[in-house]
Amino acid sequence: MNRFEASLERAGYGELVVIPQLAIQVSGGEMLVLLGPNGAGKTTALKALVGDVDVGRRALRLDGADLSGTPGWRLAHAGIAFVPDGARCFGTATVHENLRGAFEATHRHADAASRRRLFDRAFDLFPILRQRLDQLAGSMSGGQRQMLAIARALMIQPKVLILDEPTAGLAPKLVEELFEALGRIKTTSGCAIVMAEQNFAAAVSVADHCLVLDEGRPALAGTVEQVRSNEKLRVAYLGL
Amino acid sequence: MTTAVIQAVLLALSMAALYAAVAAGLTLTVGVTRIINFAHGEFVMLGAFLTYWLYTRFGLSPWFGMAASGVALAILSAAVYRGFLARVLKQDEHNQLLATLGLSILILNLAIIAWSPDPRVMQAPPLLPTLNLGGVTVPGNNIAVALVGLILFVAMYAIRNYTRYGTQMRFASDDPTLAAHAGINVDRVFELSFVIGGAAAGVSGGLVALVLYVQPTIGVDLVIRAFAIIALGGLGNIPGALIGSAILALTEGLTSTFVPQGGSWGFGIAFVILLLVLVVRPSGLFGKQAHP
Amino acid sequence: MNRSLLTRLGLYAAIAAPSMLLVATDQPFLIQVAIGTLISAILALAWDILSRTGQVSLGHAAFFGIGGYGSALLTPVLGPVLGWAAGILLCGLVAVLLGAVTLRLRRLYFTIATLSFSLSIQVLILVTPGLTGGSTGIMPPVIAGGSPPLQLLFVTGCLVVAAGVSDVFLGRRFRPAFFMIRNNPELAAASGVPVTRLKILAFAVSGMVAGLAGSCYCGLYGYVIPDDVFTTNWNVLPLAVTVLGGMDTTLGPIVGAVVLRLLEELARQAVGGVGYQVVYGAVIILFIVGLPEGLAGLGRVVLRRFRPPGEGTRIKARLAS
Amino acid sequence: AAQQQQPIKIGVPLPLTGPLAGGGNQILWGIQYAADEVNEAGGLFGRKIELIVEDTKGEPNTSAGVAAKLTAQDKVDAVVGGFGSTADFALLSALQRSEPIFVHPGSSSVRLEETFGKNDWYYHVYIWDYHRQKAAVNFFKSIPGVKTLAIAFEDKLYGTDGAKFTEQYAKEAGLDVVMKEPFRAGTPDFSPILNRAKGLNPDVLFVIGYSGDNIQVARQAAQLGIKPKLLVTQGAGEKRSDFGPAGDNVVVIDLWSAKQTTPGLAEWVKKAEAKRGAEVVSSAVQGYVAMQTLTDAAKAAGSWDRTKILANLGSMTFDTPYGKVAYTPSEMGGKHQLITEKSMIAVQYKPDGGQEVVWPAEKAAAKITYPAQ
Amino acid sequence: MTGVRVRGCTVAFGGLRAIDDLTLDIPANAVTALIGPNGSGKSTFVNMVSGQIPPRGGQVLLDTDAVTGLRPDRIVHKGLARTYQVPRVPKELTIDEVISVPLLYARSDRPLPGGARSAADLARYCGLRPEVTTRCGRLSVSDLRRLEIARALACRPRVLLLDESMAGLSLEDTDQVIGLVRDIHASGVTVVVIEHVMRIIARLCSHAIVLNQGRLLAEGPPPQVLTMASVREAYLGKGFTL
Ligand SMILES: Nc1ncnc2c1ncn2[C@@H]1O[C@H](COP(=O)(O)OP(=O)(O)OP(=O)(O)O)[C@@H](O)[C@H]1O
Ligand SMILES: Nc1ncnc2c1ncn2[C@@H]1O[C@H](COP(=O)(O)OP(=O)(O)OP(=O)(O)O)[C@@H](O)[C@H]1O
Ligand SMILES: CC(C)C[C@H](N)C(=O)O
Ligand SMILES: [Mg+2]
Ligand SMILES: [Mg+2]
Repeated sequence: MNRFEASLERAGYGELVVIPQLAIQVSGGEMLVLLGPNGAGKTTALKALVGDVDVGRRALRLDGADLSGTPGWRLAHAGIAFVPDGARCFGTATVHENLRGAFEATHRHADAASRRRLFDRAFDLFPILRQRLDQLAGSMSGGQRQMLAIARALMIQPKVLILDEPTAGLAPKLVEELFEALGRIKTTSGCAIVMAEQNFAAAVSVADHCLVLDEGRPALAGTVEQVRSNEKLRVAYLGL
Repeated sequence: MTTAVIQAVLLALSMAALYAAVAAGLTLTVGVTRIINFAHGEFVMLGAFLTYWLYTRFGLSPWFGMAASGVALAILSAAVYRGFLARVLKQDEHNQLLATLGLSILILNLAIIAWSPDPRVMQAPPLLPTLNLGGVTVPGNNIAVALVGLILFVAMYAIRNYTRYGTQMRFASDDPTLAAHAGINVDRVFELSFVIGGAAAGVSGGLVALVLYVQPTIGVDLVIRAFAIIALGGLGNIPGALIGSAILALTEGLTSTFVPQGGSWGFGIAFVILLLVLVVRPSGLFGKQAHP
Repeated sequence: MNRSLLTRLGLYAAIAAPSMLLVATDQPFLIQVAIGTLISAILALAWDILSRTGQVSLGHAAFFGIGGYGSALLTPVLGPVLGWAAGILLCGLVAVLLGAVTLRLRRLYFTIATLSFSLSIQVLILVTPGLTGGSTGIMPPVIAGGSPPLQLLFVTGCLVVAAGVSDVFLGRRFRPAFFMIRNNPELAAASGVPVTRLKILAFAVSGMVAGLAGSCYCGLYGYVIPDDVFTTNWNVLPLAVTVLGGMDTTLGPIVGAVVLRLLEELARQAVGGVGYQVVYGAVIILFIVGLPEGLAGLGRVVLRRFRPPGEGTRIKARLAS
Repeated sequence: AAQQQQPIKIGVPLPLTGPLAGGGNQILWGIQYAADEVNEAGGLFGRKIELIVEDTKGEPNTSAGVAAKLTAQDKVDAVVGGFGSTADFALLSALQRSEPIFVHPGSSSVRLEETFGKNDWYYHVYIWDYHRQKAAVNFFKSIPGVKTLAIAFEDKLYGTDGAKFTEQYAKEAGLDVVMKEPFRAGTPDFSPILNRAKGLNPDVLFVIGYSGDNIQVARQAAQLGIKPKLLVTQGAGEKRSDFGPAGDNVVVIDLWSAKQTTPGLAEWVKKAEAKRGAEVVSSAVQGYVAMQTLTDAAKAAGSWDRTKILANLGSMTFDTPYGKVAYTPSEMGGKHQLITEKSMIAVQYKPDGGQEVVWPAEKAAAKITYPAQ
Repeated sequence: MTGVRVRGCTVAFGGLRAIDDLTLDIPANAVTALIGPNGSGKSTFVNMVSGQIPPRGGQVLLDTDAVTGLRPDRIVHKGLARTYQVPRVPKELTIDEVISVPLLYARSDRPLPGGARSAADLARYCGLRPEVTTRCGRLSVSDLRRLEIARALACRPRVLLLDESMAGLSLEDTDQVIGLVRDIHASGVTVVVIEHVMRIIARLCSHAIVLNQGRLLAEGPPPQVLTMASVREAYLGKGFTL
């Protein structure tokens, strides 16, 4: 079973420290949702994990291996996939190239069969991608790009999947399907998932743990049940 | 009359090959890094000088000189990239433009100090026999230029389209941060494209030494033509660049041959054609049109 | 409003003051250097105005030359004032045409297109000797009777005009709209900005200011050939000056021109001979690596140091509250 | 006495970088060599010559600045330098204000002569454009059987004026100009012009270009198998060895050759080449002679006296590598012109890799090979 | 009050018809929801109406005014403003400067909503907390979305199209923006919102239009539309509850 542990200190932008201190742990097959109001620092925290913002100190461990000093691009090779917010894709490449390129970048000597398997998994999840294999990613709709972005992350067969607001801009039906799929992925492939999300109601259906950020500080952490039962915080942060 | 036309077309095409060879490496680099590398012209010049010296001092064949120049310029490119270009790549396009201009001034003047501004000629015997067909003559060296130029292009095309690095280069140029998230070592990929571009510059420098004189300033005109070619074909579009160079050289060659005062007109007309093409197709003949 | 006008006038006075000082102290060498420097500052200002709409030109030599040639050729016909006005207007006209042609071009395509344009114009001069004197050049009327101190005063006046124009385009009406066009033309259009018209306006104004610089230059010694004004040097110089000085400002290009020239003269003193051009190239590279935002950027950093409650701290306070 | 020991300061503004750097550096060497000669012999009336060398980059504004610096700041005693017409126009405009003794080794545009030639402080060594073209036409006329002439010229100032004067004098001399085509200096491809000329089959193909162009024309003609009856170029600093076999029988019109038969020249050349460690080319001699005439005139004056030196420059005959020459008035208003068409020569490159002066008869050591094949 | 009428419009990218012979009316005097699956053509609809991508054939009317084929800035002058799904504003501009652009360029004599007089008023009206002199490069996504609304309002529109202005906003922020939209509507502006969060649609809109593959799938009051079988199948999914 994978275990992903991370701790951050002083993450932010130049002089601006957004996250003074934060530690998270997730095990394979589990999902951690990061909640909190806008500007709480969810995105900053996730970016700090993969080294995209300035961090005072960063410690990463995956399955006991220390990845603290590993540069961003190597994390993908170690099995940590990151899907940033805003449905970012390689706009000048086609859907197929987006997926194949992501696969090839991390699988140097993979066989065609495993590639086909991964492609099929992506298409099962998002059938529209199969129809649009030759469309330029930049010309797709916002939601379609979001699907491609997630599919691309899955092409690297991650052990840890980090998603920033993956459902923003997705149709309700797809949100439902996506969470189902993420649930499947975490149980069948033993992948650990860390996700920032506003759609708490949908997320809790598959999430195991919950971390609420407020102004850069962890305001509440625990299992989904614990959070649900904490009346005060539920009202304050989740509006449930 | 027809032989005159055929002769002119063939010679223009062999010039096209020379321009194309110079542009070959640049198309790859520009396609990836989006930098107009002015120093590419000086890299070509250095390749020409190296080939020249290897022949003149040590009697080494220009074939060898070309290969050696390719290797030498690849190494220099890596040094330049690590030395400062890597940092400049993260800045905006004006800075990149100016940085490569600074580099080009630097290399050009170092070359003038080292070798004086005088032109030199490599008196090597032609690499290939001259082609003589019914009044039409194509000098052997021009054939060699055409061949090597084509090979360079095929190589660039293959690297870009049939290797994993090709896709990685495109990803890296599209969105470097995202590419890093996809597991691509963006810095390495940029460096690689720069090194390959440098190697191509070195080889094309050897070609320059074959058919042209060798002088510290030769890179300046060549690199401007190379930019025109790249824009004509569409940034980063390698077959497009090949056609672009043919258009440029044919316009210039045929205007010079058949229009009175054409030697002056030709150069200008070639660039007017570039402008016209861009008006109709803002991303070059074969460039992908702008996307949102 | 009034106060900003006052600061502006103060700024112009500050720009003009060193020239006055030079004229007063009668330093022939420095006066010559200053004339050249100010002309490149005017050209750089012209370039910067255009670049604020995202159009990075490498073809300003064309306007520089057309302005110079235009006013030189028209002055004998129309007299000095009208001649210059006509020459500069001609630049504006050509700029409008080029602007219309290159409207849809993005980034590198635009840059290469402007470069091509300047090369084509140069050829046009060569092949029309009857009209333009061709490659053997022309003999423009000399400014200020050829007296360098007076020439310096005149060029300083032109610089202040150019700075005023630049300031107008950094004002509320144009700066935000220009930056929006540069960054996201669709957003600009969706905000009601007539994108095409403003892009062409910027082109026309930039072309005319560049033409002013060219007119000054051609009127200095009484003889120019095309090679002298339509060269890559004038294409590249405004870029170098502006980037080193700081983009999107009025002071940046002026400071950039002075500093670049200063560096060149220092390198000349220190190294001399041929070597100083090497130093020059190296200095450009070092500048870009060390000061990516130019001297204006450095200035901003220094200012921030001396102004304790900066923006960054304020945001932090809001987060912590 | 201490006053006497002050060095004589000579300002040397030249294009040491930029497109004219080739000639500029050659001229600089010549000036330096002449100054060294004087200094090694004890200087001028006991005073050393000190050169203040400044790079004009071939740019007008830089030239004007340099001129102002030399005269106003360094307070030089004389100026020897300048190469390239437009930059020198600005140089002279600036010098005009202080009227120093100015010996000008190098520009050939008649605009300079017309504008500045009549000043009594201005001495010009290098030929004016028309001198060179008159010499060229005189040379063509001297070859029996030459009737038609094709001209290819670089399309900027140098070539265009050259072609204009050549055509004018050729017509006066009864030669038929069958082609007059421009090319872009530095163009890699001369085949269009060569192909045109091939069709016209002129008696002489005359190329007015810079050194790279001259070499490239000869080379491409050889490669394409196009053999004009005679290929003639104008010297622009290139060497025989640059041409290789492609240069066989090519004729170069020049101001000077180490091979010309001038008394005492061989010895001078030997010394100079030993010092230079390389071939001494025509433009280096230009610089040398400019400096030499000045120092000779000063020596004759006995002290640094502006009026006397200027008078001497105007009246003396100087024994130079060009032969015995004097500054004389020229056609377009110049008062002090040293070299004219009369001192120009034609050199033919021989198939054995050597070269010989073939014109004019009094300086020639060999007969011309015509037609070349 | 003004509505938008679309008559037989088509927008195609190559072979793909993103808008397919579409005819529909957006009622004046209402907050209309424009919903539909990803890629159904909603953003394309906005681009078409606002003049960014002119339709092939057909007509777009602002009330009775044909705006088909007009330049985007002209359409803004006519009184139609839009926001962008992914706000991309120049980093170096301040909030104040961004809002001032339409204030200066979108010529119109309609009053600004909420009695606003200046860019700062508008920023406050839209709930932008940072000072108006803050540079946009430092704004969070939710602030950028508010800024985008403020910018569109500064065009003094009669019709306002909001393309996913609330995607990714927290509950609290969403509530605020809902209040804002209601207020804008109350000041006499026809509003169209594109959202994928049905809670918002249900609370905010009195009319809903559903697109699917560039065609009209359904329209009507949201409670009715959201329970239609075809809409559930194409868009909402089986597990959907409000
Ligand atoms: N590039 C940046 N430069 C400076 N400050 C930034 C930058 N990006 C974000 N911030 C600031 O950092 C803080 C945290 O932002 P962050 O994007 O991490 O929040 P978030 O929880 O992801 O919010 P949202 O739900 O809106 O996505 C905000 O106050 C924001 O203004
Ligand atoms: N420039 C383009 N080139 C090719 N296809 C395009 C282009 N723009 C949009 N499309 C296609 O048109 C269809 C409609 O896209 P549109 O962006 O309008 O969808 P949408 O309804 O806004 O979706 P979402 O809810 O995901 O934002 C999509 O299938 C998209 O892939
Ligand atoms: C090329 C040179 C010999 C100088 C040229 N004749 C000039 O005056 O500019
Ligand atoms: Mg976020
Ligand atoms: Mg959309």
